[in-house]
Amino acid sequence: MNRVFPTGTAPHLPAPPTVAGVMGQVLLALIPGIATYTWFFGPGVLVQILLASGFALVFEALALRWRGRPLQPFISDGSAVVTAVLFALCIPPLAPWWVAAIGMAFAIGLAKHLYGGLGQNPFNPAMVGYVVALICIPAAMTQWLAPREIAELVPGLAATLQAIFTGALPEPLTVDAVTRATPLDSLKTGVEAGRFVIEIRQSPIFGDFGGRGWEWIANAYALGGLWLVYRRIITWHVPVAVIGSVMALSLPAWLLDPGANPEPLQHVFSGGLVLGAFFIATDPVSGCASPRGRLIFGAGVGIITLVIRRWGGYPDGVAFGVLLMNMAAPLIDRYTRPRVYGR
Amino acid sequence: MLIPLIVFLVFGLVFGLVLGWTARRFRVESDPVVDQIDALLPQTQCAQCGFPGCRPYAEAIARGEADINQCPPGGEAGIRALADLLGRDPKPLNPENGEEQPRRVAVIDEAACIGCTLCIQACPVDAIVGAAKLMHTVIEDECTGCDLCLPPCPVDCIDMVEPEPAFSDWRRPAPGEATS
Amino acid sequence: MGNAWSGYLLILVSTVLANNFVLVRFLGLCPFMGVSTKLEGAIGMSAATAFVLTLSSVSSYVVHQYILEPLGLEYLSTLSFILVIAVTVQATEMIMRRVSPLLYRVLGIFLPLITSNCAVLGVALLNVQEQHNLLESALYGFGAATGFALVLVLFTAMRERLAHTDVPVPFRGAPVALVTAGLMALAFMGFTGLANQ
Amino acid sequence: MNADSPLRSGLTLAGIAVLGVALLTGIHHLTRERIAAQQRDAVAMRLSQVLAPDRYDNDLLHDVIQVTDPETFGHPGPATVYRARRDGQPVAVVMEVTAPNGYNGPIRMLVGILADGSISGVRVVSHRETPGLGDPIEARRSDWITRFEGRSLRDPTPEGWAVRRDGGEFDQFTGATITPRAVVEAVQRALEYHRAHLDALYARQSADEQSTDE
Amino acid sequence: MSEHRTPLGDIFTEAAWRQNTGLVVLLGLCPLLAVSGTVVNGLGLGLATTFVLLVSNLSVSLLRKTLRPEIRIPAFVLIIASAVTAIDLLMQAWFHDLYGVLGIFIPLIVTNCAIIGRAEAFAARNPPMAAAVDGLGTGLGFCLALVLLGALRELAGHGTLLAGADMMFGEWARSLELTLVPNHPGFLLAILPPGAFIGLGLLIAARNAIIARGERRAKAGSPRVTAPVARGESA
Amino acid sequence: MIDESKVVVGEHLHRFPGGLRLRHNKRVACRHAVARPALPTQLAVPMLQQAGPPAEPVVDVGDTVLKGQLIGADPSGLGARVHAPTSGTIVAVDDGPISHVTGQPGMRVVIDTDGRDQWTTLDPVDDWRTEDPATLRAHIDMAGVVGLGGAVFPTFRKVDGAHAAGIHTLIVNGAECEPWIACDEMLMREHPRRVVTGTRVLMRASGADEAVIAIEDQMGAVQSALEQAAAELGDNQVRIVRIPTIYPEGGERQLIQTLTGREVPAGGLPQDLGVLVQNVATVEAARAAIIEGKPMIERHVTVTGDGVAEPRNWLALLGTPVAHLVAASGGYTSAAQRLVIGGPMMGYALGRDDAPLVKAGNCILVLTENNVRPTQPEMPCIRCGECSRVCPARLMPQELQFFIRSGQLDAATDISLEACIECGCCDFVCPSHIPLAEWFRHGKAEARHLARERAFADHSRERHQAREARLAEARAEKEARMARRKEKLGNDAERKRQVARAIERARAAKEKSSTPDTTEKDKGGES
Ligand SMILES: Cc1cc2nc3c(=O)[nH]c(=O)nc-3n(C[C@H](O)[C@H](O)[C@H](O)COP(=O)(O)O)c2cc1C
Ligand SMILES: Cc1cc2nc3c(=O)[nH]c(=O)nc-3n(C[C@H](O)[C@H](O)[C@H](O)COP(=O)(O)O)c2cc1C
Ligand SMILES: Cc1cc2nc3c(=O)[nH]c(=O)nc-3n(C[C@H](O)[C@H](O)[C@H](O)COP(=O)(O)O)c2cc1C
Ligand SMILES: Cc1cc2nc3c(=O)[nH]c(=O)nc-3n(C[C@H](O)[C@H](O)[C@H](O)CO)c2cc1C
Ligand code: SF4
Ligand code: SF4
Ligand code: SF4
Ligand code: SF4
Ligand code: FES
Repeated sequence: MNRVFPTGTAPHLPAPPTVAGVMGQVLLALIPGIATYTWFFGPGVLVQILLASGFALVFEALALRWRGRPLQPFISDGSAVVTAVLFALCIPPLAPWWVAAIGMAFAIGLAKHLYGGLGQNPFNPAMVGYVVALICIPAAMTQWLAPREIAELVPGLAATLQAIFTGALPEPLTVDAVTRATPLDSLKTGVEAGRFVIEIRQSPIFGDFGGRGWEWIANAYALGGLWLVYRRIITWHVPVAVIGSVMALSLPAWLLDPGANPEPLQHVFSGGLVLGAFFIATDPVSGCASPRGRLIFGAGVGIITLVIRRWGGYPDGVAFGVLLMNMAAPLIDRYTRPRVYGR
Repeated sequence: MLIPLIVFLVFGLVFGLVLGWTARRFRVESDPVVDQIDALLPQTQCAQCGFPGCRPYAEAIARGEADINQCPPGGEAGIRALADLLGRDPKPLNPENGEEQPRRVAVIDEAACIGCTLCIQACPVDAIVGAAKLMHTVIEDECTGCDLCLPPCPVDCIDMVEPEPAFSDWRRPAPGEATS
Repeated sequence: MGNAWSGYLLILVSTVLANNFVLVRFLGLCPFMGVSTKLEGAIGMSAATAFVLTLSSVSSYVVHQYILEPLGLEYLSTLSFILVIAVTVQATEMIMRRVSPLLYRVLGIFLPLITSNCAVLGVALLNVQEQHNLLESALYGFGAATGFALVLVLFTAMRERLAHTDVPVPFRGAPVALVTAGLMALAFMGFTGLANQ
Repeated sequence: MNADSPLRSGLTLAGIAVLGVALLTGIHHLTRERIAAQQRDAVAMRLSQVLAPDRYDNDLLHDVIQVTDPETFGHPGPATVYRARRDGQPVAVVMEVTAPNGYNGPIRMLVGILADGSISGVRVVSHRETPGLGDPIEARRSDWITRFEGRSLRDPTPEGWAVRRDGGEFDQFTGATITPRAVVEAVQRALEYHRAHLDALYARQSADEQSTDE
Repeated sequence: MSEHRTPLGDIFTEAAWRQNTGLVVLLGLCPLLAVSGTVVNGLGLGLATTFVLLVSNLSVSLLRKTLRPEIRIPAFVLIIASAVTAIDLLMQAWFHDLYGVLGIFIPLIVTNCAIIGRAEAFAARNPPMAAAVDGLGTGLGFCLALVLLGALRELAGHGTLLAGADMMFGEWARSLELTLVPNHPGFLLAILPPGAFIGLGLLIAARNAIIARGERRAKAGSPRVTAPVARGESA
Repeated sequence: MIDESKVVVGEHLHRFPGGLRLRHNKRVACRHAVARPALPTQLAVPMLQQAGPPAEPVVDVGDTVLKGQLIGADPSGLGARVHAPTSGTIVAVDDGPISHVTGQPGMRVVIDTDGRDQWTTLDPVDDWRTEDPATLRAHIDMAGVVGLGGAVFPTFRKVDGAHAAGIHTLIVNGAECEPWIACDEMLMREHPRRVVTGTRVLMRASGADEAVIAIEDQMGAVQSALEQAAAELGDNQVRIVRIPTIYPEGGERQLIQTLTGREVPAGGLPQDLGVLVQNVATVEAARAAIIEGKPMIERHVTVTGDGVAEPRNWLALLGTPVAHLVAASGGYTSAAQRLVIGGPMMGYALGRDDAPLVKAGNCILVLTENNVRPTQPEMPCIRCGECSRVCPARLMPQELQFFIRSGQLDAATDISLEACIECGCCDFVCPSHIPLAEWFRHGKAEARHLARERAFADHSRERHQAREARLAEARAEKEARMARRKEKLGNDAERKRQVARAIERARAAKEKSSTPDTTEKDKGGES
């Protein structure tokens, strides 16, 4: 007669989004960038993505086993793959295979699971992996190729695999040819050697705004990023703050002394800035939560990037900017809570 | 050879004088931290912490002579509050002092009570009313559940019971915990 | 003139960022680990350290410049510096105990331990080693304290967040805090090269 | 005396201080000589790497002059030059040279040049190049730095005094050109200075001779 | 507080292992992290620290009754600084190379929090013999931490152990150097500052894990001993 | 206090932060006119149907009662009276299911209905237009009217407080912002004159000068019905305002923000802004209480959801079993999976359907598996910030959740846990499926518990200190007495005399009775 029902807590509605869905959208949004990257630099990046994802999933599974957590929901949430892909997009496409292994060990093992895994890591795992690799094995991390338009050769798949797994470079590439100075590197060392920016930019590695090829990749990243904003996966605050602060600071410097300072667009379209602005600094876990906090976070990333590019020991500063702001995020969050209703 | 000795003799003298003077000038009498600690203790006055009441325990903590994990009625939450106040790491309750329990109140079996007033003298918060030779009662709203009235009762007529919660006192379980 | 100013700026940038006392030079680690559980405590500690550090940097400069060096007693510099520092701290402690008991409580055992904060003696010794003048010494002390305060406050805020993460059991407490400090040091490596001429 | 008197604190502290200082002064006197000797040894040890001790018979550490030439020595202050002689005849100089344009800032080195204008040895004293990229300039990381030995301004020719990528004879490292470039340039400058000031270098009075010994 | 009598052995293990300054109490971290790049550096500093601890604990204990609170710390510091300066001068004279490597961290032994901490917490309240044992234990425990961390970092960073032993023991000791991983590419992170922090974190975690496992074993072995005793049921 | 003069209600619409646009699903239940279900054979009337303490039964088993007769009194004055929904015999006064959020059983009065549905004598006011407002409010009190918008706060207390504080505008909340529920809409559609009249009555009772009836803009027909009624009644103080359909537009604070652009200050009440908010059904109940003298014994209720065969609205007696109402609506469909009292966002799930309809029950929602979230594993928060984007109170749910989970209730309170209106928006959007709103309900209860414990500790401290002081005083007095005695014994001669006299006495005693211990005792007593 009387019926008994299972109970549950409000709200009693189907829940639309899932973590895996969010991560999936991020991966989707990266596709244009990855495609453009592949066109300019060959399939190396695809191999790196696969390698890094494989390592990431293996380490994720090992860490989950060790911590005694269920495998299935966490392996399939896609966050490790996002970490892996973003890492792979930061390293040289012909970097040896163990770069991905070391990077992912630190990213997933140390930066993520030591803190309790998904959602709890204070530092951006991909950037931890990247910086560790950069510091430990700088030689492997400076092997950049020239883009399609000016390269002697864009390596094919076989050559790429050979280079990554055996270290043997395809003819006619030489070690010196692959350790090319990237645009940012040339700018930095050139300016320090007292040359003018215009002079430095005569080099064929520069394009219209940023590095040749790189500027198109950046455009593709931006496209994907805008789509993420549209899909409400990320908010506009971080990208706008990162790019805005870089522009706002480099503009006066450029106007005052165009000889020693690159123009603002050059800054934006060089290095990892656009990728960082839309995909890395927006990592929700290690970033700030409130809108104001996100603006500060983004501006911090932009400013630190510029400072390191201009005065620091590394050609680009996006990764360090992100990690340094990760450090500051809890403090920022504490002081930028929105005003609560009625207060 | 003598120069260093003289220099440091002077150093020592001067600094010693400065410190001695400061020590007298800025002497502190009482420690307001005791009040803050006391404010976080549950005031059960049960002495399970090993001190004759909450305030003595508070004083001992302030002096650094007692740890923050000795008060069972305060429980985890109490320890955490103390750790917060004092900037230390929380630690689990010291099992030597007892276990955390839900609040209980004393109930006197009115039929058995002989009116000896011993329990009244033991109760730290005057929660028992009654006069000599008359039956005694515990005022439920005042009783802290300290158990101190149990030992003196010559006829063992006092029981500790968990008071029935009112609807307004209902503690909603955390999600995932079984609903009773 | 301009050169002098950029020299001073360089001292600040170097002590705060590129050669941060805590994360790069490994000075002042005990309070860094010990007083970083509550933000209020960290801020108090930062203020106290800034005060003591600047003061001791200057006073040890004076002691070295006007007493030890003229008398050829450099070998006693460690002894005299630490004496000066200990007395400063002790006096500060007694005064603070009276003036701000809560701050005193929050700083706990760490206030007397400022004496044994390596950063304080480290600043004094490094000032001598790098032959700083009076103003440079003061700046060096102040910069070191600022660098200390910066990372201490950031670290504390991070640790407060760590309090509710699911850290694997063996790593709870000090180990994960140390790993966090390590990752902070990693991030600070981004500043290498900042303070080179 | 009042037990609470500041004077008592002062006396106790002074007592301990005096005790400690007496002890230390004793140790200081015992060790002073040895420490000085050790410090000399350490410098001599470093110098011996760029100039074998059996080539000269004078006291290198005391036959020293300070020269100021920012162009050559890479920094505005005075640079130290040690002079080696055998039987009073000039044998070699060892110069403290700084390459200001390393990747991460100045690289300080010792360059030993024989009187005939060839190099007896080069060693890096301190640098901040990227570990793993720029640090093969250290002798314990690679033998790159030893390849300067025996070279002079004639060998190789002026065009050859550059890294391979710039058309010279010296190898760069994988992924790092700037560091070796800076070192090669600095060594070349030192050689040129030596050629230009050969006589003056040996002739000038050393600092030790100028100031009377204590 | 009171001068109770604890067996000296207990004092020693308490100081050296259970309350190990480097791994448990987390004092003296600066030298621990700064000079643990290699085993030999760690050993050198560790022994120097042990000497200072021994001397300072002993003297503080001897003087404990004469010192008034307001000058206690300055007095301790004076004693410690004297001991440190002594060893500083001696090392400069006889271990000059090692001294050059350890640099500023020799004078900084003065401010090793562990030393003044022991002086305050133990030596000032205990008789000389106990204080000396405590000093020795604390020092050797600290030494242990330094050597362990040094070994970890040296091995990971260079693939060697005991490199530079000649700085301490003279020329013959060059042969002590073990190259465990030949042609080690050099894992720089271990040697750089981040590696020091992370290495110590891993070391402490390992210690925690070992102890936890020991406790679990003990528990599994004798369940009755640790069964909670029912409480609160008044008769 | 806030300057009320600047508060203008309903001229311009404003936007509250956050919120959700949900599919409202209301049409299904509006196809039939509101009717009364058949009288059930038994009604179980809970004593706790309002915020505040439970009512106390004033009838006994075996009593017969008439419809509208008082069966539960409110001695504390903090709750509300309860009346018999129909005539019949009391068969039980005991603990049983009471459809309370806590899910706990509670006291109820069970009536066997006699089918006659016979009213007791009613006591309406003669003319509300001339009657003293205090009398009007007293009628609300006597009728046991409570807010029907969800919180079931006793209306008398609310109106009385508002009157005392002096308000200018009555806001009638017809937003009904939760999906599925349609009973307020049906009420306004079918009885617009009653709603407008009720509004005017309540204006008089609360001292408001004007009134705004707020309805959601998806309720097309309702506006014209209400406007026509207002015109017919010759009323120009009651305005009808359409507000956007955004959940939780009907929340009191959100509604006020929409209509005035102002926020009710934290810890304050709407009357601080000079307004009073009442649900439309409450307004109608107040009208019935005053004009018809009828106590609150029935309410409009929507029975709907994909788990019900024929969704519709009823005017049902309180105490009617839920099962009875569902059966009247065609019974469950085969897919029925969850039984909810209230809307899908804030309602609570019932474990069994023999529970009675209560004053808070605006909706009986039967959901199917497709309607509720599948039992997905809860993932850790990824701090995506979506929850704070939709929170109408501008809270940071992710942080609140961290604090509550780790037991840091003070920290949660510091970041305004109390400001959470438990609307469930954050919960709905969370990709990690964390039951946020449920955590907040739990956290609020724990925080209240903690506050109670602290208050009790403070109280105990006072008692303890008072006792210590008393004992100290007693001791001091005793000592003083002793001292005085000593004083008296002070001089030597006196003492000798005393001692001599004592010996004398002892000897005398010894002579009287030869038992030696008496002496012993005496000695002890004297020394
Ligand atoms: C993190 C980082 C550190 C570097 N450190 C050095 C260095 O210490 N010395 C150096 O010569 N080049 C260093 N480089 C490489 C230069 O940036 C530049 O790529 C190279 O010197 C010039 O390229 P090339 O050798 O192909 O001409 C570094 C590059 C990176 C990314
Ligand atoms: C004078 C006065 C006092 C009130 N006191 C309370 C109170 O103590 N607690 C409470 O929940 N609501 C109180 N209310 C009612 C609230 O303002 C609010 O209408 C009620 O909580 C229902 O709101 P809700 O359905 O939006 O939750 C009071 C109202 C008035 C006019
Ligand atoms: C999230 C939320 C949504 C609400 N939605 C409505 C609503 O749609 N209609 C309504 O009348 N009351 C709603 N309420 C209750 C109102 O806040 C308020 O309590 C009520 O209008 C006061 O009137 P009452 O005392 O007559 O119930 C809601 C409350 C909350 C917290
Ligand atoms: C918008 C967005 C950006 C992300 N960016 C990063 C990133 O930069 N690095 C990374 O390791 N993971 C990133 N993730 C994935 C995920 O948040 C990350 O693995 C967590 O830090 C793991 O706890 C991102 C996820 C999203 C939704
Ligand atoms: S144990 Fe008892 S007496 Fe001691 S502090 Fe706690 S409640 Fe007070
Ligand atoms: S009645 Fe008994 S249990 Fe209650 S407070 Fe008094 S002594 Fe304690
Ligand atoms: S919506 Fe869920 S996952 Fe996102 S921040 Fe809020 S609680 Fe965390
Ligand atoms: S339930 Fe509370 S925290 Fe969540 S959205 Fe609603 S008001 Fe905000
Ligand atoms: S050793 Fe403790 S602060 Fe340095």
